[in-house]
Amino acid sequence: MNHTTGPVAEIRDLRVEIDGRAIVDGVNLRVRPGKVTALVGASGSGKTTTGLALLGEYPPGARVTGEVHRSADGLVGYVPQHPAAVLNPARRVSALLHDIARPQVRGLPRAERRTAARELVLRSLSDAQLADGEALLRRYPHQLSGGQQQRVVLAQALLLGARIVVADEPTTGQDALTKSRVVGQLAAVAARGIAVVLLSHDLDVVRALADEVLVMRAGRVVESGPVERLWTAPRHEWTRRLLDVQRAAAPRDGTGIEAAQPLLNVLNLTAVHGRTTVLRAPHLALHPGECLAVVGRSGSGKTTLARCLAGLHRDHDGEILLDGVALPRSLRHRSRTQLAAVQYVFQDARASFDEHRPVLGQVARTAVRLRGADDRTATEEASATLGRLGLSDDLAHRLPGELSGGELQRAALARALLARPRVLICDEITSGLDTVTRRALLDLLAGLVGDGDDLSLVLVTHDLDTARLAHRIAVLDAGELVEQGPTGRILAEPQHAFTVSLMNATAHLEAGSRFRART
Amino acid sequence: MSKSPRASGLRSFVARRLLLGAAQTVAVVLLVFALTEALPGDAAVALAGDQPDPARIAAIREAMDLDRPAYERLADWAAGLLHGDFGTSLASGRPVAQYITDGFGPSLLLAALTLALLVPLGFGLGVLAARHEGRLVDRLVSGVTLAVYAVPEFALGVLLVTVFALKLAWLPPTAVGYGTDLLGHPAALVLPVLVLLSRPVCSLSRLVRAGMVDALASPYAAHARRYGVPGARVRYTHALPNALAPAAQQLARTVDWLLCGVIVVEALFVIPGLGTVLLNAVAERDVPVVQGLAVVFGVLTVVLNLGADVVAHRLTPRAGVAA
Amino acid sequence: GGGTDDAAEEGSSTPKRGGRLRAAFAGGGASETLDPHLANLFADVARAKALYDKLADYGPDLSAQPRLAASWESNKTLDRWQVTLRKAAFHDGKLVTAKDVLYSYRRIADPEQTFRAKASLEPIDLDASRATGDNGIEFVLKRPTAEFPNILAAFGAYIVPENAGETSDLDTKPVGSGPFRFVSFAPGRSAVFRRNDDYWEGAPHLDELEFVVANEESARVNALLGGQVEYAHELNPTTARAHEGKGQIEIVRLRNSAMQAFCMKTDRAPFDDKRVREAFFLIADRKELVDGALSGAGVVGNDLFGKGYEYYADSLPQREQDLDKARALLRQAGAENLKVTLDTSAVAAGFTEAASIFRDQAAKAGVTVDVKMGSKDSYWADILDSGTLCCYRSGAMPIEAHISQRLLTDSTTNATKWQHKDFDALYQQAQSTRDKTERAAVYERMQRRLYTEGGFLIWGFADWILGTARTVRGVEAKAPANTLDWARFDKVWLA
Amino acid sequence: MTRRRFTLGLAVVAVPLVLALLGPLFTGAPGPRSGSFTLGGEHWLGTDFVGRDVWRQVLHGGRTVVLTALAATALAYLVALPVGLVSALTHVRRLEELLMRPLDVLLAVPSLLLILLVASVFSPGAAGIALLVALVNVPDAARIVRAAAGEVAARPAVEALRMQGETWWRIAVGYVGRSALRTLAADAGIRLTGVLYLVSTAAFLGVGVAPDAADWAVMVDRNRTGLFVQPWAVVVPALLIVALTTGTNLLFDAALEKTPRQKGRRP
Ligand SMILES: Nc1ncnc2c1ncn2[C@@H]1O[C@H](COP(=O)(O)OP(=O)(O)OP(=O)(O)O)[C@@H](O)[C@H]1O
Ligand SMILES: Nc1ncnc2c1ncn2[C@@H]1O[C@H](COP(=O)(O)OP(=O)(O)OP(=O)(O)O)[C@@H](O)[C@H]1O
Ligand SMILES: [Mg+2]
Ligand SMILES: [Mg+2]
Repeated sequence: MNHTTGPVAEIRDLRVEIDGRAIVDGVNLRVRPGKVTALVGASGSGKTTTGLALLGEYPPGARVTGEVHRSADGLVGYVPQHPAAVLNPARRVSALLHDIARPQVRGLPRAERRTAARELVLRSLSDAQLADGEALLRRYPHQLSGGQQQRVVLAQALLLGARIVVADEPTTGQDALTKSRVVGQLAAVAARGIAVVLLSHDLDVVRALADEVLVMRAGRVVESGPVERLWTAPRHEWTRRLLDVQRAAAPRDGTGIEAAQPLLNVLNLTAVHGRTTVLRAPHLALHPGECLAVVGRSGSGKTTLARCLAGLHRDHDGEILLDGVALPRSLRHRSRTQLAAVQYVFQDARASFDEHRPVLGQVARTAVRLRGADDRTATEEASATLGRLGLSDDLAHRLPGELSGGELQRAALARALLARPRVLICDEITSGLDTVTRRALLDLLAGLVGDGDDLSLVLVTHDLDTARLAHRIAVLDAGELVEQGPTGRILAEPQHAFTVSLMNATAHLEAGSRFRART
Repeated sequence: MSKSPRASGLRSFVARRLLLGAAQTVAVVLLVFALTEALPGDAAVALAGDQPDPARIAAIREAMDLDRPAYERLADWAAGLLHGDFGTSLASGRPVAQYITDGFGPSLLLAALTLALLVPLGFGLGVLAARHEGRLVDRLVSGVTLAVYAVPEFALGVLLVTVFALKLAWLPPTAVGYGTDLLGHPAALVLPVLVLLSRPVCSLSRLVRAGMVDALASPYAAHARRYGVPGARVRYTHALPNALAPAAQQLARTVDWLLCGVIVVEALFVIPGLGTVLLNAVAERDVPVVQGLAVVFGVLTVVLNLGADVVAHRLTPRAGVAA
Repeated sequence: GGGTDDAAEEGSSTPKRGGRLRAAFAGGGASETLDPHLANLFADVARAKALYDKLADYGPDLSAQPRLAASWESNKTLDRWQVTLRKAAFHDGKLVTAKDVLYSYRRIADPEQTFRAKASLEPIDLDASRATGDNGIEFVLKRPTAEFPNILAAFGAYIVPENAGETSDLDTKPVGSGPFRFVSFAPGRSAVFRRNDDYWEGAPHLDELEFVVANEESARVNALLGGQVEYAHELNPTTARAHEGKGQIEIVRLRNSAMQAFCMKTDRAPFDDKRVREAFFLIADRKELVDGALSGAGVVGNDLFGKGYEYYADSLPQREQDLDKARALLRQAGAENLKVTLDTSAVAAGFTEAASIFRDQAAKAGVTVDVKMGSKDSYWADILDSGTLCCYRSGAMPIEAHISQRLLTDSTTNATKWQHKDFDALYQQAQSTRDKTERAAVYERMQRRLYTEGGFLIWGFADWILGTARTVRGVEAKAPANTLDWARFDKVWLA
Repeated sequence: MTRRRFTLGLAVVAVPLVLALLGPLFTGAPGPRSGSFTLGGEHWLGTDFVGRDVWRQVLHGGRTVVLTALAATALAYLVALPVGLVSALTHVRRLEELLMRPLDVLLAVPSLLLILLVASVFSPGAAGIALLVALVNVPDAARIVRAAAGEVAARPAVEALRMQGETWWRIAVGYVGRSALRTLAADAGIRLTGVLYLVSTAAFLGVGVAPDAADWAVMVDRNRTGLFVQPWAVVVPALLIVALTTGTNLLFDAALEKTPRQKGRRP
């Protein structure tokens, strides 16, 4: 390591206070060129706030003390936790990228600018692991899958050519294959001498990428140091817990469940966007008390499948039967019982909340509307459920904009749970959670499934670790349902070539191999 | 591949709306016809004026064919329309098409000029106010445009004429005697266009401001700024499109209003436009002329509304994909 | 106003030849025509007057003055009239002949057509009338008509060349005998005429005359102030007040131009009781009406038409407001707490104002007047037969014409429903009386009757207000609207 | 800052409002008329076109303006809001067309003409005029609501609300309407002014309010001829209207202004 290079940015004794409550307190951070500095820690511990401080941005109404220095003048690349929000809904992907490419080709003769800019844009797309860039360029952000949106934002950051890139959960929405490539790309970025600040829950990614790690908890940095040291000899109790829970829960045993009548039966499902077919699922069944994981690469149609089940994607053919009765295609035509029976937790939690009303009220409405509870009971129940998910009352009374990414995800889950659903579809609900919280949450879900009140779970996930919780796994590739079977078998002896590659990639990342080219 | 469905969706959307538009135009004509027919008095009474000798009115009625049932006259007129014949005026016996073409020129000119200024001004002021939301500039822009909006056109017109035409003698006070050749006297157009601008500028800029305040505060605008996209570009190409849909509707209405009935301005400045023709025709109960104009306005409205809807459709690509 | 007299004085200095005068009138929009027999609006009449002549026209007191007719002579029984034409030529050089006159009158009277002057020509038996040589015509009348010259001066009775309107288009190639020749015409916008050097009364002073149409009063004023026109017809009293004597423009007030009245239908309750009618006469505070509704631009009326005109009965005492007497009369008639509806409309200046002022005046006498706004396009037809009380207005016309059109049993526009055989008989008597003073006495009797129990509550006579540029001379200030010297541009010149 | 703005709007709007609501209480019997458009004498704002005291007319003329204009605007929105929101929220194209296209027919007839025609045919009273004026404003307002709500209605938040079985009203008004509030408020504020003059123009054309009514907008219109002889009869009511509409709009602005974004003090 080259220690002679001075930091390009530095935070000294940063304290961000809102309503007298410190959400970041006494944080020190040095960002060096060519190095990857990672912030890990519990959900809501202040990572995003610290990251934004590097950009000179603070939550509205915050009182800030301490110092933030950026020696590198110019721009800072930023990949936010919720990429959808920063993608202008009225502009095509190409416009969004060209805006950034344009200043960089300003030096060229006028005639060459267009092609040069286009080249840059296409390169950035492929750097961000978006194949088929040409086609994507013509789309609007809402026509992309969650992971694709995230990579478009990453492409923007790469295109910017900044000396610092702050990446907030850049891999949450990505499957293992893509994730490993994104990690590789970030490593390459660092190798170019750019300082990368990585905010992530994904310890595999952190381990693979980071030079320096800061562990945060409740706004404070509890421990920091080189990645190797931290992993081998964590000093703080919290760090140890965070790293510990890595491996857990063996594959579930799904025997016996298959025998029962399927709760949800999907027959000959094909879903289209416009004229493109993005999903083909000839047969898929979910039994009472069963947990089904849906895995697949980003953009493979997982969300589309989930939305079909939830009645949010009308453009589909085929049948979805609940208890043998066909569910109306659109949730507008579903009865309250049907609505309550199938609940969906959105991939983008932030976008699924009404930004003008406190979270608690919004969560409680489910019980009022779908179960006929009165306001008071509903609120109490909501607050209890949120509490079980680790969200205090104080948090629950805030507006969605004032919650961290992981906190919102849990609130969204609580909102669905309050319907006492029979089928709960969770779209990447653990992506924004630290290992500790994730574990707790998954345990809670597992408990609900096991409780025998016939809750069945559909877990849409990239995280094989999470998928391990399921009884069965279904694998999607480019819209095709390529394989499904008991978790144990799929994990141990995948049959389809695609599944095999997915497993390998995961193993690769987990092995913690360093992507970074060492200087 | 992914473009074609959208594009063809748009095409079929436009085609369907144009078809619907034909039906709408028919409805407009029927509505206007029914209302004009239901008005007290008819062309004969109007022509008789303050000499309402009943025998004479009856004679005029007969001479104008008004003694035939209304539906027959409508049917005849409609049959003529299919051949592109708008019919002839009851009051003068001249072809209605001539009325329309004569009135259209000045109206179109005024509308075009006003629009050419309105769009940059309305959007510019709206954006400016939104940019400085809550600050002096915003208050100034909002206050002034609102105050101007609350002043009726004739009052503003009288004021401008008094100051610029009569006191300072910079501009001619009216377009009297210029006939349809308004382009030959550009100075005569300044005041009418200013008066015409006064109200739409306010309504447009208020709507733009409202949309822009939200759009400028959005994360995507912040992101663009963060990435060094120049301020003007953020405002006009990032935020504005998201604020535009209601403003486009307003703009379509304004064009409509400009072409159809800026009666006050036409009267005040003696510009023989469509509004004047329309009012006269109604006063004279000249049903064929009123119907002819109804066709023109109907078609115009359909096209403009369609335009506004297409703009909205393009600017909010996500709309309509909800479950 | 003071300006008027100055203008009149300067008017007597030597005229200057040349120049172009632009005159702004309220017009009829794209439906306007140059056919003089279709003339309906003031703008039509002014244009017709520039291009054509009538056999006679009205003087300032609304008595007929010879024009194309050099003289007229009646037989003893007043039912045959010999008219001699003066030597005058049309713009194409042909002389005006008896044939042209008969053609014009027959065109107007054509039963297939609906020309406005048709009713005025009704007393003439055109089939029996004939030419007595090139410039003599013998008119045969259906009944004795002492005021026959009034017919020759009737609104719209212009003389066009024989076959005009059939072989040639009156809009694009009008040929008249008037002081100006046709140059161009755009309906609803402008008409340009040029001096007729061969005009029988002497060529006009102006080289060119342009009529422009501006319907909005403020537009006419602004155009005048801004030097875009030199003559603006029909201005508001308030405008006149604002500019009178300020030196920018000249204001000309044509006195006694428009009679302002309320019309009571004498054939139905409550106005079928003459005590109620008289009570209403006494309710009106005429001064307040003139000041309020006419902005003071006019004089009070005395419930008689034609103040200042020939035969006007000015010996009758001026009626004043007398609320006590009005109340007493109403009580006698058993019409206490009377409620009436007053029809009005924005059809003429001052109507709505007059209505609301009268409403307040009536309230003081315990009468509730409910003002009802009607459509202005069909107002005149609406009030003819329906309603009981309405606002009314009339332009200048001879008193005889007023009576024959509005106050006889078979009058076509009898808005007060004044139908009395004895009154009709008096009219016939007047028409058969050759001697003018005798005739005047009969008219006076008729007017006395109307004064005490008629249906017209004539509260005022409005001035007709014109504005001219300071350079304009020769505008006659003593000609009520519609008379010969009103809108007469051949006598006007630019200083 | 927002507070100050609020106070400013309140102050501006208070003058016309207080005059409108309390004015009629402070006028005695009408005095005698004077000539039209006179200045001075016992009339400290002069007289109007029929010689009435302008100040008295001003005191009397606010209520009708404020009430009819507010009623007509409110009424227009009462219809336009559901129509616009339904068509933004529905996915049944035909329903949307069914709601919006007939309204386009009304749009194609210039509003003044429509009022003139309908009013002369049916001769409605003051309430009828408010209704009519509201009616001509509906299509326009509905289109703006539809346009403003279009994008919001497609947001995931709406899907989430549907998923909760939320009532249509809560979704439409509580969320979609709320998110488009700023635009709708701007439109409503502007519309209020337009409505005001539409009512007065209708009065001038002989429908609705009496043409000589003590009504600020009617006063402005009817006294215009005397603008140069006796300006107060136009200027005072016009200023009151300006104050009313400007104040209302400023209040809207202040109410909707974002909570002050005191950017955290940069270290
Ligand atoms: N605008 C705000 N107002 C009040 N509290 C806020 C605001 N923004 C964030 N917070 C709180 O500050 C804390 C830190 O938030 P931050 O977003 O930095 O967390 P994080 O570490 O990124 O969490 P996650 O991993 O869940 O994204 C959270 O408890 C959050 O609720
Ligand atoms: N509105 C749309 N129009 C066109 N294509 C779309 C649209 N929405 C999604 N797609 C495409 O459909 C495919 C499936 O999308 P989907 O959101 O189901 O993917 P996913 O498996 O959930 O991906 P991720 O893991 O990244 O969230 C993607 O290729 C995406 O680009
Ligand atoms: Mg975060
Ligand atoms: Mg997805």
